Amino acid sequence: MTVKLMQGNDAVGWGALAAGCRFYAGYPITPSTEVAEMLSRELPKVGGKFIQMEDEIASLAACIGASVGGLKSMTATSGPGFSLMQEHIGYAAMTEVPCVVVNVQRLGPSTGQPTSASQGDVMQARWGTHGDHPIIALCPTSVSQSFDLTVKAFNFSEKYRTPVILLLDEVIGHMREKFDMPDFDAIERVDRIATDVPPEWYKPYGDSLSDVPPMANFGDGYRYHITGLFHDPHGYPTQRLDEIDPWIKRVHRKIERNLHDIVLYEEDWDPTNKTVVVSYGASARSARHAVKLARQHRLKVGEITLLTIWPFAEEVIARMARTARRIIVPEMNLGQLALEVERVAGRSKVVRVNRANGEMVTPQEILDAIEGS
Amino acid sequence: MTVKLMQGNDAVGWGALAAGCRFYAGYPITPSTEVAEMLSRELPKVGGKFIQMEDEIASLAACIGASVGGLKSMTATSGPGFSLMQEHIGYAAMTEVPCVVVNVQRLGPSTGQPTSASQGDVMQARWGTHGDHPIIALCPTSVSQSFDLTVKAFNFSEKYRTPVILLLDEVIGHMREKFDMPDFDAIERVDRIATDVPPEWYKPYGDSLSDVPPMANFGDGYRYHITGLFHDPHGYPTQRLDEIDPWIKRVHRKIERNLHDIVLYEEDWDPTNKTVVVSYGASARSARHAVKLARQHRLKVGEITLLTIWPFAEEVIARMARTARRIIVPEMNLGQLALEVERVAGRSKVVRVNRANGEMVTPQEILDAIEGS
Amino acid sequence: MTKTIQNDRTEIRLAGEGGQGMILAAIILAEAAAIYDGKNVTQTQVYGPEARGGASKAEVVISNGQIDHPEVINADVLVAMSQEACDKYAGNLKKGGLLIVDEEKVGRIPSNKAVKIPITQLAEARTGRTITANVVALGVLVGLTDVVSRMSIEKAVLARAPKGTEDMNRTALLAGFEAADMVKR
Amino acid sequence: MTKTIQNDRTEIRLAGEGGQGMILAAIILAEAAAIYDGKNVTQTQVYGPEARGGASKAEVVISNGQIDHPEVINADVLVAMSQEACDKYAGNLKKGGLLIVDEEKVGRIPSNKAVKIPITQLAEARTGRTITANVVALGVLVGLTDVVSRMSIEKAVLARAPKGTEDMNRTALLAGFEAADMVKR
Amino acid sequence: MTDEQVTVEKTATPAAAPQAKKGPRGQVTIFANWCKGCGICVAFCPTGVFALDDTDHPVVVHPEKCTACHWCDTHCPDFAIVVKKIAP
Amino acid sequence: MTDEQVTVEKTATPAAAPQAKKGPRGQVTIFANWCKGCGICVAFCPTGVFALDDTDHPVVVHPEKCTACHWCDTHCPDFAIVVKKIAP
Amino acid sequence: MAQHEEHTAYEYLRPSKKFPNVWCSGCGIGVVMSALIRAIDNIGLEKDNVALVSGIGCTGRMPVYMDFNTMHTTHGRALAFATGLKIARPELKVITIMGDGDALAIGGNHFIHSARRNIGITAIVVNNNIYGMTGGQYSPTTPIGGRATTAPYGNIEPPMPICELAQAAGASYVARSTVYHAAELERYIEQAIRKDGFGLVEAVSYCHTGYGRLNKLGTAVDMMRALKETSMAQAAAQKLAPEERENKIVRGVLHDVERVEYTARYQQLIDQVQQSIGGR
Amino acid sequence: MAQHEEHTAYEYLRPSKKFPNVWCSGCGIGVVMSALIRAIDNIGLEKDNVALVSGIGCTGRMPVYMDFNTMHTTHGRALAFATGLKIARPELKVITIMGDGDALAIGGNHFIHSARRNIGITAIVVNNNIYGMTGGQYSPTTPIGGRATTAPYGNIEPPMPICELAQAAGASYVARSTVYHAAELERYIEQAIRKDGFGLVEAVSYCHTGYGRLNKLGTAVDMMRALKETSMAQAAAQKLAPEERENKIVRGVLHDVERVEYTARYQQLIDQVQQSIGGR
Ligand SMILES: Cc1ncc(C[n+]2csc(CCOP(=O)(O)OP(=O)(O)O)c2C)c(N)n1
Ligand SMILES: Cc1ncc(C[n+]2csc(CCOP(=O)(O)OP(=O)(O)O)c2C)c(N)n1
Ligand code: SF4
Ligand code: SF4
Ligand code: SF4
Ligand code: SF4
Ligand code: SF4
Ligand code: SF4
Ligand SMILES: [Mg+2]
Ligand SMILES: [Mg+2]
Repeated sequence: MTVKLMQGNDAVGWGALAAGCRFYAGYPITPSTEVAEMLSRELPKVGGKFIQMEDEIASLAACIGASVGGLKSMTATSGPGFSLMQEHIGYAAMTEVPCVVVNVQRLGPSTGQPTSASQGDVMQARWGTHGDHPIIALCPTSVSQSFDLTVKAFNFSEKYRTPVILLLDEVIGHMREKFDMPDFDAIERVDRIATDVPPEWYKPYGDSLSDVPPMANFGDGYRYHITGLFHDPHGYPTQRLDEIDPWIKRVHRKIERNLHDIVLYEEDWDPTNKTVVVSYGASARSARHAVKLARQHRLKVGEITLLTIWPFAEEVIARMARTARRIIVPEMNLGQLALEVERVAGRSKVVRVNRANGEMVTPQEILDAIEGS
Repeated sequence: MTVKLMQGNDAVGWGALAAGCRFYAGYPITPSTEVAEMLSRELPKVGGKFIQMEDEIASLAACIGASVGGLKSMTATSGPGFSLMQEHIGYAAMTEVPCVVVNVQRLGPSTGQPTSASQGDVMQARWGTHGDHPIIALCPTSVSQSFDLTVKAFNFSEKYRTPVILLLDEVIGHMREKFDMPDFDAIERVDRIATDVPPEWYKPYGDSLSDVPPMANFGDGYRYHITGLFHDPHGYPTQRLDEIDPWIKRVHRKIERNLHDIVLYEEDWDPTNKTVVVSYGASARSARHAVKLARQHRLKVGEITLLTIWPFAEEVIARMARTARRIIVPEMNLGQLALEVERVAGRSKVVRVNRANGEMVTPQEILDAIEGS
Repeated sequence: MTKTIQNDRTEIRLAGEGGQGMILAAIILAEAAAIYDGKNVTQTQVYGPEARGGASKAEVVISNGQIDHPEVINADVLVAMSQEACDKYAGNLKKGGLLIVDEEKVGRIPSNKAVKIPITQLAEARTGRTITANVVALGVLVGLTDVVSRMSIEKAVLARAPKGTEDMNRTALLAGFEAADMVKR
Repeated sequence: MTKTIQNDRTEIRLAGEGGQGMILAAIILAEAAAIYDGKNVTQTQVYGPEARGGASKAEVVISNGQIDHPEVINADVLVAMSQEACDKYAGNLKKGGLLIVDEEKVGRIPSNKAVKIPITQLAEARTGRTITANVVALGVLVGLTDVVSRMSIEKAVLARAPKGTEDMNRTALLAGFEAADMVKR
Repeated sequence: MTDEQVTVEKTATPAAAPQAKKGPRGQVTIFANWCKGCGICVAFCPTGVFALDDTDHPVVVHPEKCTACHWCDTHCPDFAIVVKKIAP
Repeated sequence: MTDEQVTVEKTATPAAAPQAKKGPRGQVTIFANWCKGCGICVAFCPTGVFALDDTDHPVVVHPEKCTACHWCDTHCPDFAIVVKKIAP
Repeated sequence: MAQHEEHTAYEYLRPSKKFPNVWCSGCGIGVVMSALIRAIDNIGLEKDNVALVSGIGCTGRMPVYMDFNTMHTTHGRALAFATGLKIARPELKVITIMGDGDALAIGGNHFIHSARRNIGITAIVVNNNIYGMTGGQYSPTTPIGGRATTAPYGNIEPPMPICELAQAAGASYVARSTVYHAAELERYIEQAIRKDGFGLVEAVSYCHTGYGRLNKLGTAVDMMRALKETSMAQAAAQKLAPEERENKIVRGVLHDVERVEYTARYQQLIDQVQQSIGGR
Repeated sequence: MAQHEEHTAYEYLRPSKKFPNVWCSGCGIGVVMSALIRAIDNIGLEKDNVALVSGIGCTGRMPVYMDFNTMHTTHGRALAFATGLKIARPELKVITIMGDGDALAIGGNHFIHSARRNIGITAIVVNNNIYGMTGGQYSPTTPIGGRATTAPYGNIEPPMPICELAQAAGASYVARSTVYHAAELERYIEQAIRKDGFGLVEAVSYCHTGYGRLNKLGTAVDMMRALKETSMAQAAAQKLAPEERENKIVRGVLHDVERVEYTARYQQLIDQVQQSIGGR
């Protein structure tokens, strides 16, 4: 029997193992610690490595280092640790080193309320580090989706040579649900594109058809240079605009060209729905509950659940906003993704339903907003 | 003769001294280092203290500690250091300890191009730390405004018990302009509201008419507790929703109620202007140049320069957007504040003019956008 | 008591002091429902400060259909193992919902329909250990409500019982069943 | 050369290798304009990697009115103290703009209107030190353009001269003036 | 930092010079376009093999004195000197 | 953590007990509602002044044996014991 | 609180609703708090002139109970905050209270730099060999072989020698004792507070809930007893062979020298600068 | 490059457009690079099996010139990146190259924890007593009284003893030499690389552009000469009185012990765990 009762955090750990994660470096922090505990136990069994570093800065650094060495790598943290990781998220984006950063969100700001739930780090996941950079952030709504999106996170990370952030919230991280462990061999696993040119020809940051240059691992005979400075196709520092501009364009393009692959969402609406609820993470659970209740009351309400938070699902929201009059955005924060929804909502009215006190938004609050039309 | 040729970074230092800054802790980083160098020389002359800490995390921590001890405090950094300071920006917001954080923006992400200019940390200034929190960020467009807004930053910080971010860019920080040093005694200087109740009655986080509770300094006979956890009016940790919710509301309200005081901008537009340029920092200089050229060409173009970046000047932009058809937003990034403009622009079209390669946006590029109508 | 299951969704809240094992009880109940009865289930809890503190409440939602909102909205069943827990959560009980209290620990009871059973005392008397009170409570709860089958809850309890304590835990569970049957009668 | 001042805005670029003191020259020129001539001025530069490297170019914009865009858009004047600098920036010179090159250092000159003066050589010859070349260049520039008055530039140079080097710097400046006057004639 | 770089070598072979001392001897080469003219080799060569030219760059003036002690090529911060031991 | 907190004190005065030993003596008070029943005082009191009651909380059973050594009140992690030296 | 007046501590506890404290029954952190209060009382410091600064952790919760100027900062950064406070207010006695993770893992850099600067701060590290607050992960002081929730097969990282590190970095005063030796601990804390420069006291404690349970070390009482049995005074320890000493907790004042304190040195700098500009 | 083949270094330099290097004329960093290359050549390591990891600073620019697997990370974090790389690839020789600020200011925590873990990384710290790259601010190793752009009245913070700190934290191998003593430096670096555990080499250098100019210490040649004059071998230093020793740079292998290396220990753990699950 493979059906188990499992916490979201554990499912993240199993998803990582299924995706081929073989390195974890982290620093404990509530409510993410179960991810570390689980992997400290399981990684050695598959020959993987687990280390607790001296802090979160070092944790993400070690992940990047290990990834350069060829191991799929992950760290997990929560708000305070996520703030500390920001410099290295930017480094990973700049150097295009795959890695997965899990942030199980707790109530902030600051130490806040460590055991309470929140979706307060949504904008931080996009903008927490300095400078313009592309990023992918995924956000599961259930235990089994925590597994699935962890696998996706690794796959996107390797496929696009980019850091990927997996944003859980404390509700999903600590919730237990039925989980049917899939056969790992049946799971689609994407590995980084290896290079097939001889070492002399290899350009770690060269142009490529896909905009994602192949990545060689240190120790595999391709000696090259990695730097957080702007660099040329060989990885060497450059101050030339004719090398900087193409880099900037390419790393943004590699994400933008692939929005169809990256932007995951679930939709259940049609153009007759004058009200549509847009949500993600634990709030999506409340939203669905509320939408079902509303439909029982014969209200025509649509629903979009964003699984990919960043890049923002502009296209579907804009499309929906052409017909919907009101867009309801429930969030466990003071209104973060709602800002993006407002940006692309055109003339539709955006109604925010917020809680930033550690509790879930209730279905009733969402229902009230739906009915308030 | 008090007229001098001065760099923006130096003007920040003088502004700090004029505002009453008596503590600086920092860690050197290009292109902000001149602020530290200047204050290491000048602070001891006025009995103030300067220290170089072991890193940026410690630097902001020391500033907060010194502010709790009663000294107006400042640190200055650039992108990588600003990323490292995020946890403590949240701590200062949570504990309502005044302090000023200067970020002289350089080209990112990551190490990027240390000596090149950028406005790439605009969104980070708002969203860089975890959890919802209020923040104020100011952005000067000239050397003398660097002085003025530094004074403002300290005044806002003390008046509203909040961290204030002063966002320069490398152009303004390193540019030299004519500067007429004002008489410090003539400068409006706001000090934190002292308490006048006896120590037994003092509530460091109590309600107050202004939403800003008086702040006692450690060592002045008011013994109280400061914590980054959610806290009750006495400063003691609490998990009670009926204490958490009012806190969240109050700290946001103290800013929102005072937008008229906090949101600074310069405007030069009228409802007949179908095109308006919205800009800030060094880009505002290019924008003004372009607008003058356009007006020479008899184009009717308006102009808004934001001096306060956060909170965002929603009100004026929305008002302007009711009449303007096109809003041009030049930025030295890939489009950050433009997102906010788009959010409130209603039906107006937002045209972004971006450079994220370390160079200024040129007047010609903006002019092209204006003419492209 | 199956009429408390509305919309095919049963909401159960187990509340007490840290150390009484209420989270574990909720997990076992959830496992009984999910693994042995094949239902859908969500199990959540509230922790004290950081991970170290004990939980004050744990929740289980059981359904044959999809469970959306994962937390208890209005409990169908509340098991209160302390006065504070009863005071705090009884008000949230659904109209007609079931309140089970540990008779010794809860003096003020806000409903005269509550089922009062000396759970901890029973645990002590039948197994010699008060720490089995959570399992006795599970017995009472399942005995009264059949939210999961008795066989499933037994399997779930035994699967979680540390080696050598299987008998003790089975005894505790049966004590709960018996107490429930007494009430029903 | 005042006709190069368009829109009441004169844009001057000083370019060379790190170590030639071009930033300092720009600062002195800016000070002459701002402090002694009472004009508005913006002075900017490009640094090498981090702060340590020398600058490759420094710019001064001078105007009686407000200066908006602070950098050179199309230079009215370019002083090129190295071949690389000349190659890189000459193209940006305004039509009819003034190009001043250090004759020894710049072999390939893209314009036959350029003013060629052996600036470094003059410095060496007149002051015995090549490091005064930047001041000689200032003398040439001001001598040819009058963007600031000769008195002002002299004051500005002397205010920046380390103690004991005032005479040497005045000599260098005068050498520049003279060279300019020779060209004008 | 241009793309093309012409390497200018100044090699001085002591063979041409009178051989005064015993022990190992060296052939010293300075690669002028890597040399930044710091003067370290000139200052520290124990036997005074180098002197500064008028652009303040080192030249080998006493090739015959080189003992192949390798001080200069291990200390040149710019890898601009090579000393080759000459079989006596 | 309720707002009101009734302090229950259990003081035992050794005066009532036979005085066997010399040296300083102590009056021991346990504040029951701060005491968490860790048993440290019981385990380490050198003269066996305490015993555990049936709720596993300490009680003073041999007040007369207290030598006012202050081990217990300096080691109680909850400030729940006060020992007062009694003038002999 | 009126009934409690005889206990030295009560005068220094906050007259609020915070008791009983958050710590597990029998946790040694309370013993350190008690020793700290007695040390402050022995010196006779004014409450207004004492500032306690902590990071995050079980130990970090200590200041909230005490009626001084108290600050509960971020994880690992207590000394950095304290540095700013001490510089702003050199007349305050600034005391930091940190866990082993707080002080030595995430906070290790501030630890060595505060020691190096010899700034007048007293640093108390409650070393329970584990991250207590987050539920028992291994810390930089967990012994090799010790089990933790993140070292399910036993820890393989050598422990950080807290005292030796502080001494190497430049602390003026370094001492180690245990919560079993509460009177000695009190004395060392008192000496450290009296010291002008940076003073470190390592208070060896235990976490029976986390480390103890995972390693089958028994109750708080058992772990308290173990501190008695496995520790020894420095003088005695020096007579042991190095291998024997390895497994012992060596108690004593390990380092005590006179060096100029940082804020005093900075005041000299200010005086000198002001004099020289006054004299222009 | 063809003309240059006689220099050992040329084989290891990148065949690219990077020369002359970015450093100021006469900077000692190049001397360290030269010594490092010879050390690697002496051991005969395959270039593919060597990884160089640096932070940010003038020193941090070193790896880009060398034809190994090279990584220029963030300021202060080289050892943390290197730790991940070494664990992922224990067979690589991982060498970190750091400035004094990089390794000891912002990077101090990773420094002591890498030493504590005794992970098989060679750490080379080029100590020029200043933040060179940013233009001469004081660093944690600037001498008391030394002037810097942020210490215009002279530095008042005592310098961090790099070697003593590494030793206290647990490094296996600790040595110090200077760029004047290039052959000795080469030998120590070679020994450190050969060592299984964490090996630290402090390479005392100078920054004439920053520190030298501000303190009127002359040219690179003058500062090179000063290293000769103010340093002495450990054996000789031990004969001096402690006060005399204070102002001397003591050269030598200061610490050299055998301890199990971290990644080897982790491999044991994996083997043990896999055996035990295989055996179920
Ligand atoms: C930046 C950051 N990282 C991690 C945490 C989570 N955290 C809280 S306390 C703690 C460790 C506590 O261990 P220690 O410092 O030894 O104190 P103890 O609880 O053992 O007294 C950790 C990792 C945090 N609050 N902030
Ligand atoms: C997070 C961060 N803070 C600050 C800097 C700026 N910075 C670059 S190099 C450097 C110090 C360099 O000193 P050191 O490490 O001693 O190396 P050196 O240049 O002297 O070789 C600093 C502070 C940075 N790049 N990143
Ligand atoms: S040491 Fe090298 S760089 Fe310096 S002068 Fe001699 S050859 Fe040139
Ligand atoms: S090898 Fe020795 S003797 Fe020969 S040139 Fe070099 S330093 Fe002088
Ligand atoms: S030591 Fe204190 S808390 Fe523990 S049992 Fe004794 S009185 Fe109670
Ligand atoms: S003071 Fe000493 S003898 Fe008296 S009760 Fe306490 S521990 Fe026992
Ligand atoms: S978890 Fe450990 S350290 Fe924390 S209070 Fe409990 S026993 Fe003490
Ligand atoms: S600034 Fe100093 S450390 Fe940097 S290259 Fe120049 S001399 Fe060397
Ligand atoms: Mg601990
Ligand atoms: Mg340095």
